[in-house]
Amino acid sequence: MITLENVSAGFGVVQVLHDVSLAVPAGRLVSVIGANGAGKTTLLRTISNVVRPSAGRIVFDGTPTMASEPHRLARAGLVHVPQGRQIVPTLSVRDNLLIGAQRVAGLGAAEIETGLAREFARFPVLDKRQDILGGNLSGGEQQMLAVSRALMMRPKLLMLDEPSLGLAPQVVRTILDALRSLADGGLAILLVEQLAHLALEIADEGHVMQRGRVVISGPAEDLRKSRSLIDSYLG
Amino acid sequence: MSFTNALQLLISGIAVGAIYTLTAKGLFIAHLATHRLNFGQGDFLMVGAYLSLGLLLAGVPAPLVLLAVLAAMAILGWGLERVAIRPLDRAGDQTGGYAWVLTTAGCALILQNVVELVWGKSAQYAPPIFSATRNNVVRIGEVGIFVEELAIILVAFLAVTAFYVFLFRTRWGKAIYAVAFNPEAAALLGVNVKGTVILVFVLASMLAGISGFLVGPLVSVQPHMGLVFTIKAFAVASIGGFSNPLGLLAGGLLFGIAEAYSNYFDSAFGDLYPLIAVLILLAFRPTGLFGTRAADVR
Amino acid sequence: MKRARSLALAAAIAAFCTSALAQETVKVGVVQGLSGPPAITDFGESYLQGLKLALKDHLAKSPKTKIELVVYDDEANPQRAVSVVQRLVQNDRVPVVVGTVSSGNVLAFAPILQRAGIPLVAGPSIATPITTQFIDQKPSYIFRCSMVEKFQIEAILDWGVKTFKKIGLVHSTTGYGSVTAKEVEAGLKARGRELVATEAAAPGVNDLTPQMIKMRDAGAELVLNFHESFELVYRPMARLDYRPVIAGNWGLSSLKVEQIVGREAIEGTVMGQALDLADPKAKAFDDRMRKEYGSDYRWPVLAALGYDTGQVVFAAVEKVGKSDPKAIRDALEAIDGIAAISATPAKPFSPTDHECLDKEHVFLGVWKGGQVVRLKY
Amino acid sequence: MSADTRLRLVGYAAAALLIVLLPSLAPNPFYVHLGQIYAYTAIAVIGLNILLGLSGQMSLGHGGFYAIGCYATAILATTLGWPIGLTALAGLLLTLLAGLAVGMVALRTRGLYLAMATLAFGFIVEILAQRWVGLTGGTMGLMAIPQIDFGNFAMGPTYFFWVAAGLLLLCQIGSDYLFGSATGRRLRAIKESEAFAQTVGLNVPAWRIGIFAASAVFAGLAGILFAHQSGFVSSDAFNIRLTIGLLIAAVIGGLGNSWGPLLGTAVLLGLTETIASLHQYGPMIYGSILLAVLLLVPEGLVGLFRRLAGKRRQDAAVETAPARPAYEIESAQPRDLVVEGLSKNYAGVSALTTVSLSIAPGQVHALIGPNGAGKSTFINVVAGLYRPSAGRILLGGEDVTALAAHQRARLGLVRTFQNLQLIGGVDVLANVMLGMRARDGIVTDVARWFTGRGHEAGEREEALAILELVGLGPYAHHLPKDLAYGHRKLVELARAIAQRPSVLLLDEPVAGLNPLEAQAIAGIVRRLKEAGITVLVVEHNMDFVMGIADTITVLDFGHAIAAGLPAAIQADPAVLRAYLGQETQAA
Repeated sequence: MITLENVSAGFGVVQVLHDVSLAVPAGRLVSVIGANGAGKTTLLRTISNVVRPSAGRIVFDGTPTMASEPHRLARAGLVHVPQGRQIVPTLSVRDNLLIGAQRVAGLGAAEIETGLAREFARFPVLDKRQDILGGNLSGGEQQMLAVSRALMMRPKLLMLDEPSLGLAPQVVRTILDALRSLADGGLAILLVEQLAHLALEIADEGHVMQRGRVVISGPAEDLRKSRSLIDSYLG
Repeated sequence: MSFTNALQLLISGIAVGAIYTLTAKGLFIAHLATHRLNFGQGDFLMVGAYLSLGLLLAGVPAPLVLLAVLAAMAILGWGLERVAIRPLDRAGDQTGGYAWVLTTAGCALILQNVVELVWGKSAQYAPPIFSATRNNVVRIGEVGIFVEELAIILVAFLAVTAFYVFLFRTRWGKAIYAVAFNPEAAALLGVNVKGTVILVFVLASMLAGISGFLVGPLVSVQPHMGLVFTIKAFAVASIGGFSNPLGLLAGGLLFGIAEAYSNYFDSAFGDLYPLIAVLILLAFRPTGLFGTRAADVR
Repeated sequence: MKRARSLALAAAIAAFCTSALAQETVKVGVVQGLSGPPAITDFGESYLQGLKLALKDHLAKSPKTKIELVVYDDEANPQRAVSVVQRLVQNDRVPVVVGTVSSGNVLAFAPILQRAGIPLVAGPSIATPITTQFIDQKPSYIFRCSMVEKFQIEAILDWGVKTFKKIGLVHSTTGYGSVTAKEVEAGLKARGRELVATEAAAPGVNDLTPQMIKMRDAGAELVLNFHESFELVYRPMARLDYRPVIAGNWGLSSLKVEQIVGREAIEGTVMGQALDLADPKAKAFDDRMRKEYGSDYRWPVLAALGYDTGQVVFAAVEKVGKSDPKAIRDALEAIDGIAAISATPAKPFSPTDHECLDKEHVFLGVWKGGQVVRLKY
Repeated sequence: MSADTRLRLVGYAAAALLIVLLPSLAPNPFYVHLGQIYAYTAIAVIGLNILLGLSGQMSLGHGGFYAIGCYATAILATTLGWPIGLTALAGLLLTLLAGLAVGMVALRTRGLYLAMATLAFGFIVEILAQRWVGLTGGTMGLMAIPQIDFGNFAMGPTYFFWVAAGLLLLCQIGSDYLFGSATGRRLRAIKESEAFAQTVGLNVPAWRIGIFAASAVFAGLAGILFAHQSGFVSSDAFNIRLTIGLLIAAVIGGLGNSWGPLLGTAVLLGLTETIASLHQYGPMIYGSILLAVLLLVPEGLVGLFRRLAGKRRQDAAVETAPARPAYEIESAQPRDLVVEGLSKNYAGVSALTTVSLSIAPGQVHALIGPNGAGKSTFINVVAGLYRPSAGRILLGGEDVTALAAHQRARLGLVRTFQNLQLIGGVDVLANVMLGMRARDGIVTDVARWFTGRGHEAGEREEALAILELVGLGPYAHHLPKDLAYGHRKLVELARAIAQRPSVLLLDEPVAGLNPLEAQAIAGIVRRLKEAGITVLVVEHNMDFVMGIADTITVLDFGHAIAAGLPAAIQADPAVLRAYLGQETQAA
């Protein structure tokens, strides 16, 4: 669904990403792990074109992303759930779910209703809190809402930046399970996560980043086995 | 005070209050989305008033005038965003976060000057919009109401209603809230952030345009009339709460009516009391009568 | 900035050298309210229009002394006015100054000019003490070509108490308005009468309905209007079904007021006046001004006064022939034979009288058929 | 003495020389007159710059303070005939009072409400000046205000210039100190995060009111000087254009920069004089230049000069201090933390219900529970950010329930935030230094700053050592926003350590860190404990919690559902159900 070829990016004079190449095919869950400051968040922001790459090529669904604004990419199915969930606190749960969905071309009112029903079934806690303002939800509920909100946009590629941040273990589990079954349903998922072992547990494939470069790549299973090697890059 | 007089003042208070509300809405929506606003909102109103005055005098029918004014104000709003608001993002916080006061005030100064050069510095009245003469009065008992006033109240309420529908019932309304919260996150949800910001400034400018169109026959139009409207719109928005659009309507009417009555009771300091009241209100309810202070969640 | 200043300085020096060699150009400093509230700019610009026309006429007579106006805007702000006058005196070195609208501004800078020994012809400010506070100083450098508010009030009150039983007053809350209100009250008291209602209004106010309700309820037949936005009192009349006679200062004779209020509504309005358009000389001037300034022309009496001020000042400069403040002052005091458009006499000043228009020159005008003519009563 | 300091001192000397010589250098007295206007206007702009640039409060009503100072001295001097020194003092006092009063309103309002409140204040003063004719003379003004000429009429303007410009120089030195010292840094902290400022022991309301009042006094001083320069005051001088003019000067010069006001005022004044004869296009020229400056040179003229001189600060280079001794966490005075029956209700919803816990000195206690269980509320109430609905908080046996957050911080109760509260305008090092209490008295600090002798050198060293301890040494000169989330959390921890806490509240210290990074933090927490610091930690990372906690309390729906030793908690069925789920061991 997405391919990165030798992508470099940064802010001003500081280069954060060096020569990154990776691919996420449909139906695969790819996880990126690494120490703080390794450039994982920048990687996702570069794919969304919030940060413009300085070199390399990113192709999403057969089209280069360079020329597209972030909101156009999002409407085209490249959906990025940013760090910290970013639920609009002044809108209700329902309205939060609608922000993105109403902007996807060709999505009619009926389809949106179906989508809402699907998401409320996925996370029943949201159904009960439909009219609560986003700002009044707990951290876990907010993260579920963020995932649902992204799914309302009919993504082809779903990118998540540290969905576990600040969440209780039980909630982390719920969300990761949901991601796994989404990938099994054919969605391409790119997951950035600090909790390396949890991420690798559900991923098909993993990449380890260090100082802006991908240093190890491989099937998640293999990476899980070489834990000490990975740890050496996490410190 | 006799009942008739009370009623008479109430009506003129409501008419002026309706104008304040419309003007304040422009401040509100721009602030909602960008935490900035047009400090020259009153001057935009002034430009709207002059445009309608010029077109009406040239014999253009009123509905066409309104359309033309709205179109012109939309362009002006777009220009304002382009010249005075968007470049501030590039500047970051170097200008202290209040640079919009000065950039928009700078634009207002330029507009004042242009209006002076085109229409002169003297005060003028716009010709009547909805009736044959400016002095067309409807009498209810002993209370005289200008037909113009009634029309202004009516149009203002229609505009307010349309505004609410827009804000709460359309996807654009949600986009505005999303951009207000976090522009980058909004973009990741497919919201066209630049477009939304332009939209709110165009809307704000159009609201000022409607106010200007309506206010023309009610007051004397002059190039420096803007500041007073800006200040009063600010006051109205503070009563209503910048976070609560329904409060604005209440705030606007309250302020207009309070002004009418306070002018009756003490005409020398009539305009002072409502302002002092607002200041005291802010001291005790720092986010206005209807504003809600967001819980400090950490 | 620094560069601009040094350039300006160089230019000033160069100008000084050349003028010393050739025929001397005398600079006449003008401070005028040219921006700010419309009431101020209407006064300021009209006066300046007359002044400029006078200069044109003066130069057309090919005088031996060249005259140049140095015009600054005081923005209706005394701080600015003082600064501008300092600049005229110390930087531009003008030997005579004309201006300005706001009496407060004149009061602020008149002492500076008196001390510096540079004559000031004040106008169109109207506060009473502007000339009187200096007249005892020998010599006084402060003159005025404008109308004294007090004279207008006296004329209106004389007529008012004869014609009406109940008189009300609407005044603005500015210094001008409140000082006037006091003078009106005192004047009525001296005539054994009292106001039936006194109401004030802020300068930026839009609607005088509350004030006019009070006037109507008090039964005022004559409403004295001393608010800078002259048109405001007329607006609520239709809705209140109340049509008193309006009278006020010369401001009410502005063509702009007529335009806003409408010919019908303003018919019968009375004001202090110093220009009678029935006079052929005034009429001819009025026509010239219309031709010269078109729709920018808005205030016959102010323009006429500006014109007469110009005549007086330029004649004095011509007589002296050089940039000599003291000599110009003396010439101003002695000048005679002015063919004034307004009611200004041929010899406007004397050592004890520094006002162009004295009490006997002020009369009442009334709007009649789209023109202000002398009120006969 | 550093190069910067030397430059500054030379600058002051040059300025003093210029002030002395200007009257004899000026081509004509008009320039002295301009110099006078420049001096007092710049004083007002300096005040505004401090307010906007340092404390981030807005004022659209500074013309009001200017007017109050002006009228106070004018009225006292003309009607009561007091000597100028006394009237000026009275004027300053009155603006101080007005500043305190408006500052109180300003304290409670933010952003646009603050803009509105100050705008209304300015407008009200303008209205009163205009209409309280009996007192102010309205537009007809007050005349014959004595001028500062020390009896020598001819030399009057020169004397006045020396007085005004001398005061300006003093104000400028004061402003330089504020911007260059720890005080300025603290004000920046208040500007960006009040929660942070309270946490490092700053009395935020007092500072905010204080800076507002100080700024008002500057404006008042300008007004006082104006009154005695002009000799005549009338209400027309004090409209909104005065305030806007001051704002323009402040912004054009460069907000938040000590030298900005001097440049900005010069430009404003130059502009006004240049366009004086172009009155027809005045507003347009004014507006266009305002726009052009703000948009092309948003950092103001000071920034432009820096840019042109290529002197943009590039000290991002890592300081390679030769082998700094490793930071020794200082043993604080050991205090225990006891919380008794704490409850907190928000609008009828109870977030905490009678939660009690007690932590012995030098113990680590963990608070765990599902999201929304009330853990952050608990920390906020203990730290003093929220008032409890019921219950008591005891710190070392002392009841602190009634104390404000900054007072608790001064008693050694220190916290970190889950949602980071770092100061974005200054680098990581300065963020850490903000945690430190001032070492020197104000006099010593001023003296050291003035001469540049080791000003804050000790503090810098210590802060760098703490940064190295938490592994952030290389990032000391980065801005917080350039750091990854986990690293920003560590800056919070470093700042907390710099505060030398007795009791430390850590809110999710390892969120956003990977397991190895978390282990490093666990090591630091152990060292804190060894130093006798009492630690309360909220965290979801169970490996981390189990590794450091001596005791644990579990919260669910605001109730403490379990408390005890880690092993017992891990086996508690209620805890498993509510929180850990089946993933007890793995998480």
